[in-house]
Amino acid sequence: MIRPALPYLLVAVLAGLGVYGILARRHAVLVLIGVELLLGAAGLLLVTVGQTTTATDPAAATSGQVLTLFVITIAAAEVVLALALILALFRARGHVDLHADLDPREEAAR
Amino acid sequence: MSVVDWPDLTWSDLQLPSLPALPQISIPGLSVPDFWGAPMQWLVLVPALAALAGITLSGRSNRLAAWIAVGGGIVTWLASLWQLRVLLAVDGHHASGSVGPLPLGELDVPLGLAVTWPLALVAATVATVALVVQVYSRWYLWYDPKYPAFAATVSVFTAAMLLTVVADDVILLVVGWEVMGWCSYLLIGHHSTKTAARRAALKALVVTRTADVGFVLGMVMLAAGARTTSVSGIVEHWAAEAPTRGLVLALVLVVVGVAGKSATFPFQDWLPDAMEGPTPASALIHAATMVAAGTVVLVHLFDLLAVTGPARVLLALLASVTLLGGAVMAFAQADLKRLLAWSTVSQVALMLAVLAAATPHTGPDAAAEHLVAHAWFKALLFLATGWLAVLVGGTAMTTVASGARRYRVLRRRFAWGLLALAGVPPFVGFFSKELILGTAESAATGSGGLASVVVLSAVGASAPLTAAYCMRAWLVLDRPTQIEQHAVTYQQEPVERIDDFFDEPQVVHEAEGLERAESAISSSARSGTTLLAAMTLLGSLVALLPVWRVDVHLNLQLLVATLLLMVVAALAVRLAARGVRTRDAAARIPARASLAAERGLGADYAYRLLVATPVVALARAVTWFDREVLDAWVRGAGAGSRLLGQAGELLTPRRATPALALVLGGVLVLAALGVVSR
Amino acid sequence: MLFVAVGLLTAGSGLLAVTSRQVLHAALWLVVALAGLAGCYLVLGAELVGLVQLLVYVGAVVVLILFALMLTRSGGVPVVTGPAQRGAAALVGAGTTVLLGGALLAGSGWGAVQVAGPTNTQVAEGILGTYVWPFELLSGLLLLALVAAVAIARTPTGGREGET
Amino acid sequence: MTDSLRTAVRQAVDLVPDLGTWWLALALAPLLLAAVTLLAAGRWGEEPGYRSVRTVSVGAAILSAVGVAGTSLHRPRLELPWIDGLGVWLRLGADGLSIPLLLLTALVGVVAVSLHLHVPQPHRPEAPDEEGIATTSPIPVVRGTDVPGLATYHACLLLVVLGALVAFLAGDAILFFVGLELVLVPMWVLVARYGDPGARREGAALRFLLVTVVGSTLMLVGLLGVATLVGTSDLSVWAAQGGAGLEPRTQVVLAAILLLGLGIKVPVFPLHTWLPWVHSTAPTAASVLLAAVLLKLGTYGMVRLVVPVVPDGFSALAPVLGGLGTVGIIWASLACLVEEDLKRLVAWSSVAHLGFVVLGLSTGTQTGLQAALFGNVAHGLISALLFVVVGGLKHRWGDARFTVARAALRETTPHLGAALVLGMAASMGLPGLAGFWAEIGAIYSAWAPADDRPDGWFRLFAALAAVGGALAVAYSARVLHEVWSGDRLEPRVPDAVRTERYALRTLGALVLAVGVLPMLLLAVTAPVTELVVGR
Repeated sequence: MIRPALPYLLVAVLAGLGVYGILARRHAVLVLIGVELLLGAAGLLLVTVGQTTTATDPAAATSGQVLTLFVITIAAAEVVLALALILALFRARGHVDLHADLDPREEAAR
Repeated sequence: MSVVDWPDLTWSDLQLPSLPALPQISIPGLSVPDFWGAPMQWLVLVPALAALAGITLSGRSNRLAAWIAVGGGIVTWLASLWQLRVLLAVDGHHASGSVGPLPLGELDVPLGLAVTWPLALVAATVATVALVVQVYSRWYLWYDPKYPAFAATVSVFTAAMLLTVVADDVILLVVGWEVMGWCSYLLIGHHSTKTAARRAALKALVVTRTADVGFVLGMVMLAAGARTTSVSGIVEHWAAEAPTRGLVLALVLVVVGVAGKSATFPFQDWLPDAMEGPTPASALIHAATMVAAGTVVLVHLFDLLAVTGPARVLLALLASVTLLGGAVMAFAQADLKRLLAWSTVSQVALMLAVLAAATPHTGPDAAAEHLVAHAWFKALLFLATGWLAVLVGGTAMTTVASGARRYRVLRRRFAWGLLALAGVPPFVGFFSKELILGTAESAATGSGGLASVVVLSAVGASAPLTAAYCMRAWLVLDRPTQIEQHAVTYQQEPVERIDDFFDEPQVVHEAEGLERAESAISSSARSGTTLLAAMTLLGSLVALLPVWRVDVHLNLQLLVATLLLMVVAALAVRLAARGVRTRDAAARIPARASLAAERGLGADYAYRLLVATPVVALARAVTWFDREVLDAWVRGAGAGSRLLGQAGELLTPRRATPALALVLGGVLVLAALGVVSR
Repeated sequence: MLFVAVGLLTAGSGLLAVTSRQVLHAALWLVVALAGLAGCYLVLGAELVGLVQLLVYVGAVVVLILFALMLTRSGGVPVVTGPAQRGAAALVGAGTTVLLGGALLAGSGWGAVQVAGPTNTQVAEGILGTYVWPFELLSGLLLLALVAAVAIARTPTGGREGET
Repeated sequence: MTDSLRTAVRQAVDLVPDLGTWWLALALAPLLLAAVTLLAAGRWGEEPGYRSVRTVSVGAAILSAVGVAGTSLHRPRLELPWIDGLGVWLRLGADGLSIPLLLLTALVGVVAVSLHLHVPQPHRPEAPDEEGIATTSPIPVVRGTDVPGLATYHACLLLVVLGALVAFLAGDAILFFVGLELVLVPMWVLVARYGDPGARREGAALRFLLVTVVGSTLMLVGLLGVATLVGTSDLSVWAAQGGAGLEPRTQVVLAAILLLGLGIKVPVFPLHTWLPWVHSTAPTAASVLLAAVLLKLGTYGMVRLVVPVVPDGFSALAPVLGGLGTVGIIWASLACLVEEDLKRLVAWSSVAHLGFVVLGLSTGTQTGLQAALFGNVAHGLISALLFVVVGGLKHRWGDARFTVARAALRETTPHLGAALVLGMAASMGLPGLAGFWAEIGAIYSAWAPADDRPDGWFRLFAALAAVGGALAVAYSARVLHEVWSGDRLEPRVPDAVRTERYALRTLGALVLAVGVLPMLLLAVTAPVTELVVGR
């Protein structure tokens, strides 16, 4: 027996923290940490729903866990790509500050 | 108390005895297939197809174009004869369909055709004149690279006129009417490299089409009242009740349109300018088509016109003014073609005048008969003038002086034409004009009212004027030449025929002798004019055919008085011409007056001042307003969206994190909205 | 209860992960948060997911992040944005929490239910049965991501290192 | 005489196999495929030569025309669920209302695609004192050449035709809208990229896009309004309900929105100012399509989406609409009298002709509707003909203004001259040519409008429209006077090339055929007008 309200609350909190992290950080990798938290929240939501559902259909019953696995996998792929991009960005610019102006060339032309 | 006891005479007394009923020729076992249709269909279809074929097939070959055009003319002519034959068999009224009824909703558009005797005779005349003109223009425009277009246009013109004649549907009337206007534009502007011809063509089209606004509206009103476009249906509908304001307005508008096309005052000025066209075109426009179309249309609608007082009075006034004014103007012209043009203005007004004067009792046939008569002699005069112009190199009065003496072959043609125009017995003009006089007189003494009285006086006054300008033209044309004055006798050698229709004409220069030059016309064109000359005399028989539905009492006093007046006028002209070198009586007219007459009394200036200039000024105002005011909202929208864009750009953060915050905040707000509103 | 404890741990370490001024600390707190999440999964009875979470996230992803952090020195640029931006971020974050939590709680209610998750066998059957095509597709995706990452992160040819 | 012909025609028609909905596929698929191929081909390495591009696109247009002909003959209907959530179905089918326009679109599509694209020459500044042009002035090239971006150009043309066909075939309001929008962007590309560089083409293109998008937006609002009120976007249901269950006031509002949106596209009088600009800039083929097809979408939309759907609202607004149409006739004809640019002049005359169409529509009678539908097709043919001529002339002269030194068409280029004469004659409403029946029908129906229309106003409109007819003669004669006739022989320009001649002959023959035998068209539309008005 478990109260699903508790994991739901955790989901909400994690999502909020993730959003805060994405918005409040300047360092690109730290922004990525916020993203990870958001994804975690999503996974938790899926698992919770999957574990508390009363559906008997095997496809529906397993979907919570299976989809979470998928999310984790996709998240891994995403992190790999994102980090590669950040590295490339760092090479090109010398910093990974997201609070910098959007496009230096555009600024210069202005 | 009269001095002489004039016998009482009616028109039907003069007419030829009716033919005994023809034996019915029945050809057993040979039923005419439906495919052949009615002759009136062919009357319209054949020239139209000939035009189409002439344009598409002939290419650059004048010869082929001529074959097609003349062939079409011949078939049309045969169809018109066939029509007469059919009419004889069916006793005077023959109806048929055309392309079939149009599915135009509430409006019934049968697009029918119908002919009666007067109209069939008009059709036959038109077909004949058109054929002669085709043959003649083949010779006249032999070297013209634009001849195929010209011949095709003449064919279309013929088709349109014949359509107007045989139409039993106001839509078809409008169709024929407008197509004629367009064809006249093309024909008058045929020599399009000449500025004057271009201007004349433009003027003819715009002036007549302006008047046609009235025509179209009038026809639409008539059709709208009757809910059908069939002429018989319209007449039936409107004649059933007393003339209403709607009918009066409609007919007044139709009369305005007719006045435009028939070159009646105040639209008269386009016709003399139209002399810029090639002479065959002039002959066609003046004799049998265009200007005569107004008469035909009013004959169609006569049953309505006769009961509509205001329209009749308007028509009578316009026609009377034009009748007299045209005759006076004709007298003052210094150019033979322009003289003939003004005489056309006058003579067409005569037809319209008698329509205005006629009552249901007398019937409209006098107008149709004069139309037929006028077609013969005016075509003859124009073609002869064109011939003469080729020989002497112009149509100015000084140029054509003695023309009929130098070229004997033209002498009889001019003489007969002018005699018929003046209305001298026994030429065809005499009978038609007598009938007009009789009709006007009968109507004036009968129930014709004001219109008939006006017309009667105008017709009476016009007879001596007509005689005067005919006499003047003849005196100039028939002036003895220098050679004759010296050598008194004139050696006439037998005329040599040196060419034929489809061979190239040999241009015989004057150096080879004037006598031989007269044959420098194709024999077919020459026989065409011969036919027309013969018809000025034989046409009298047509005028006396018992098919004309006239119930006219002839007043012999009036007749004799008119003839006397004509003789007096002719003698006066003769006297006035004495002592003038060119024997031109018009030389007695003060120079300023004759100059003004040649310029049409400033009508052109008036058109420009009253219509063209204000319209163009209005048009300029419209374009200015359009550009500066109406277009403003489009430009305003452009400027406004640009401003909005700039504002949006200012509001957009230039850094990633705040922008992302905005986006996520927006998503959040949207999601909140979604959750709350659920 | 067990979940409350694990959850509090997760939430707290998550908070520290997004607020810590030290770059490295943030990453380490993330490890704790993700591990806590794995614990949540275990508590909820999804053992397989919890283990995968530990394996992939705590084991692989965080290591990657740490590497990236080391490779991209912040170079004196402050890690955290200004107070205004942080305030806005907090607002949006809080809003997310409230909205999401409110919606989820309103949907589920406060009552307790029986955890009736599928067995691991069932999950395996689901992956290799019903979801086999997405699963295969995912493997392709992973491969593609790997190759793409290598291609992106590689030093551009003719770049600075090639010259030396 | 006609009966035997009719049976012969019927027997010939029976020989055509009935392919069912495949006809629809044949009408639409070649255009789509060819457009995609052409768009891709330009980006796939080397650009294809003009021969292959033209072959592909003309072939696709002809195939599609065959498909359209088959569709018109057998009238297949296609119904597939498309967007289930919105209740939008993919309904395609042709009826008497759309068949003439479909055929027109297919034909004009073939004509437009087969015309050569010429490199627009940079604007030639005119020195007013150089009246006598040297005899050595260059003779412009009028044959096909390799032009940069030719494949894209043809793809855009095909897409415009495709969009128009979809709109005419659509049996669903949303699908109609999609077709309508599909036309806009390629047309914008055509004007902006291939237009006359001397005429500020970006400005004209933006003007076009801006204005027509405003119109589209209004129309979409109106369409969604009707769809929500009626509960479906099926046009046949809309027409069958005939506004039953809609408040008169709602109907008026909906009709106003729809008419405003469609009025911009037609264009109706105060909203017309974009048209001359766009026409004076667009390349010839785009002008042809714009005049012959795009403007028709507006009037077709009125007949399809307004007249039967919100009849009460339409009849309330009809006097205003008719009045605007009439003012448009007079206004545009007057503008034609002083317009200096030949292409703009023809565009103005389009406004006048569509004024007649709108006037006929607004009368609410079958006669008026018949005349309007007839006028739609007639104007399509005539304006296509005129724009082929005028566009060719513009390229030859380097400028379409009357101030440019030019030879008289009649003397030097008789083919173009004859086509111009035919077009202008038809434009002035000469009987025997297509324009006449629309004009006389509109005037008649305005004189005798439906019972619920204000008589007096409509009679005034009829009189003014008749005056407008006379003005049309004046400006047409002016054009012929200035351009066609004259004695000038220099500078020499080449006469119509083969494709132009074919196009002009086809269009000219149709103008004549429809003018002489108007029942060809009227018989097709008659059943529909009875349905629309006769209730």
